Amino acid sequence: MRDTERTGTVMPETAGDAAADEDRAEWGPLAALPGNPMMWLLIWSELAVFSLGLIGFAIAWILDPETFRQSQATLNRLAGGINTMVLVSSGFCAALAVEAQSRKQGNAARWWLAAASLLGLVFLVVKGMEYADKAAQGIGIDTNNFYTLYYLLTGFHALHVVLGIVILIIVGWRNSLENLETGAAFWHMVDLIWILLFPVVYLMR
Amino acid sequence: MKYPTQKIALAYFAVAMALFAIQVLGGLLAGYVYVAPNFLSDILPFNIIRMLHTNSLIVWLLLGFFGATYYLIPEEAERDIESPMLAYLQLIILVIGTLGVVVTYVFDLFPGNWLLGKEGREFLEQPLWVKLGIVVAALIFLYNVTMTVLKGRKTAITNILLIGLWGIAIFFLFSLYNPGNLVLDKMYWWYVVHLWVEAVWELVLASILAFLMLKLTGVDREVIEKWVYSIVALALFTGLLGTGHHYYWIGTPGYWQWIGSVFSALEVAPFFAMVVFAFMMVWKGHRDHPNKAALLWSLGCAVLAFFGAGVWGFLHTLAPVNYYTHGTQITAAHGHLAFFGAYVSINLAIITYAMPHLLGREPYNQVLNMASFWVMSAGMAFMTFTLTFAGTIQTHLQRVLGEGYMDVQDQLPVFYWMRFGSGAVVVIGVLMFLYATFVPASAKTPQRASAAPAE
Amino acid sequence: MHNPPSRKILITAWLTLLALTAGTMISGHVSGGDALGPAWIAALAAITLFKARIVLRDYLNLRAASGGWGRGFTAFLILLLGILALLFIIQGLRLLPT
Amino acid sequence: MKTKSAARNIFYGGSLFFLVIFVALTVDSHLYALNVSTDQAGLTEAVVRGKRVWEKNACIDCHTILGEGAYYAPELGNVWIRRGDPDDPEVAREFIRDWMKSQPSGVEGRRQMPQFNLTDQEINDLTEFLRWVSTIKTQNWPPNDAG
Repeated sequence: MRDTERTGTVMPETAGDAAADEDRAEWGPLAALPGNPMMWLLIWSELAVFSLGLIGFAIAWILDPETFRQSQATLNRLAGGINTMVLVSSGFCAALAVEAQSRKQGNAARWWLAAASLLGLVFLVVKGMEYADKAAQGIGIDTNNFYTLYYLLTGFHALHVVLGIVILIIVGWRNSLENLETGAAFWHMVDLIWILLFPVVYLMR
Repeated sequence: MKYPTQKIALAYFAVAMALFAIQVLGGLLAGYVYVAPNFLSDILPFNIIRMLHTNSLIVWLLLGFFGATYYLIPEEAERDIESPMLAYLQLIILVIGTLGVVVTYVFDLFPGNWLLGKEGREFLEQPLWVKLGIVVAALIFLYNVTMTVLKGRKTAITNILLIGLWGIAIFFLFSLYNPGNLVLDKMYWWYVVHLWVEAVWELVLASILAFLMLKLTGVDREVIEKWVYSIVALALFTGLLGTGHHYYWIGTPGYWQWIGSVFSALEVAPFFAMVVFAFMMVWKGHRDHPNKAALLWSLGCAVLAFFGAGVWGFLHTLAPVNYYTHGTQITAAHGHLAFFGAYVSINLAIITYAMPHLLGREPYNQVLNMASFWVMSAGMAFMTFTLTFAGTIQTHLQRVLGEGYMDVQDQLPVFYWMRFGSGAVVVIGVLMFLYATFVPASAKTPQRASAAPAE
Repeated sequence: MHNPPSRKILITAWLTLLALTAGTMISGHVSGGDALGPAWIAALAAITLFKARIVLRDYLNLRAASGGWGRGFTAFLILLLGILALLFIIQGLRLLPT
Repeated sequence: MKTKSAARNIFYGGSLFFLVIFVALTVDSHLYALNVSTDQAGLTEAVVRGKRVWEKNACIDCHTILGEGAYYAPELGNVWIRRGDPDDPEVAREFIRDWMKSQPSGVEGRRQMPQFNLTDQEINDLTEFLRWVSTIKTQNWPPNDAG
């Protein structure tokens, strides 16, 4: 259907979309998801890792509530909240990029991707400031179990933000709709994981 | 057999099977020493037997992988192997190296010599000159197969196989690094051991399994390739950081307990995917391949790998559990079923599949071959159970109650006797397999035509 | 596939997410140090579930995905957040010997 | 881009991501081993020579050390503590020397340790190695002195 609407200005990669659609059918039920099915394998791996990590966090909390309560109180809850807003806004930009690409507005899509990446950087800066603050207090990953988990969970998530920005740049360059959906899917999952992580690690007590 | 150079595989498989026989006989001997400790203790101490048992396993599995590669690369790349001469040279180097290890250890030659002497790190016992020989052989091999693939058709199967083989060679280089600090030694030792068996070997396993499924079930290549990419992706996404489960108690930071627990808990996923894959393909397949035994081994491989590597691995991989079970017979139980299920079975599957083609015959001795699967698997499963029980008791008495190591061991002979019995069953199964594979039944005339549709 | 949600839906989703994040911060007593108590923990879990569903449904466009993916994810999230909230509530009520 | 090549690239990219994290954590662990968990100053030449004695006699194919090895003979990562006296380091040293010299026991039905015919120097080095290993911070493993 989209093929009939195609104009001459789109990137050559989009020419592959129709073939890609046929190709997708062989993925079985995975084909029903947006973006490349393999990306969903990565997304599930990540979701499983973070879910296990969060459940481990809650269990470790039960085993040593005093340490965890005191340590959690040193976190900057406001910064965590602000970062949540930054990330959901960034996800909004990524979703708009896909929407623009689906209307063949490749340039608009790139601008939205750039905005999404920029907000991702803002997230990293805020996160970096939190880490610097902890380091200044002499708190590290070995300080206690709470901080081990805090650094592992948020650090691993932050690395996903870094990877996500790289992916957004790649799909902005090779911007077929399929690729854009794939990159955005990863980005939204990074978003989703933070939405789960923030209340548990920063707030629940 | 479509390409003459596939014949190279025959030599590799033959040597591999000879070592397989030595390996299980060594295992049987070790199992006997467990129950009769004075047996041969002056001439062939336990540590030498154990070294032979584990090293012959590793070498024959690798030879099997190499043979499988030489067999399937021409068919996949639609091209003969670049240089058969180099392939045979590689085999000769590896055989000389293997003999070198055996002779050096059994006769205790060159003690302490930096080049010729024993290197005595678990699984990396080979003297330095053998290690260097292995590196040379690996370079020859990689050159040979990479050139073949580059000049031929590129498929997902060859692609993943090559990544796996390159990974094997690259991570083996860490065996040359042996610092004086034991903690660092152990850390990089796992770069070889873990990143082999729980990462790059899985790529080799998945690509051989994919090749077998392609040939045996007749399912479209497109479908199989998607499965195999999914499986290897899961294997590496979980297996790389899964190394953490070896970094709990060896002087590495505490955060590995979390990383190792979480990621290695998920290491079961690729094995589960492999089971689903194998059965789905057979179910969807429309081909009635004459080589039923190869199909049995392929399906058996997926299932036993799932239990041995997946389930038995998970049993003791969580750090709070591993704190008590680390270095007990539980590990031995897991190791036996994991290696048998994953890597022994895939080798026997490809050998069962390839031998009739290599010898230009119809599949023969099918029933005996299939019987050998059940005998070997039953023996190995029972061995796993006995060692799991022994390990559970050991964990409780030694790690929880604090009884002395030997006091605990003295309470376990009944399990070691049962393990010895199950080991004997495995050996019988192996002999059945070797007979079924190498000794022709009635001299049937080669009927290439009837086997041809299976290609 | 390839039918992303309209801009209007996305803007609504974004604004809802911002509002719910504010709700998260209030329920989680961003400025206070005390224990939250079961009600606020449950509220946090519920709000988080809503936020996650919006991301999945609108950002990730699972509303267009066939085959029950949306329901599957929701079930998974309910399970995960349920376990987490339960563990924190149990701890907060000191139902376990410590 | 076809989904298959995209799938391959995601496989490459994802694996690379995890590999990079793994290597980075290894670097951190390497530094941790040097600075925190092991006695770097006490890693004398005798200890390194002792490690070599340990290796060239393939001790690990019967024993375990820090839980790794064969499971045929006792854990030796903590043998210095198990057989020693916190007040008198010579006790463990004596024990190991006497033990090495008295093997094999020859007792029927008892697991046999070979006689390795180590020189006094080698026994000393090996003992130093085992002493050094016992000082490694192993997250409190093993659970008790039985190893």
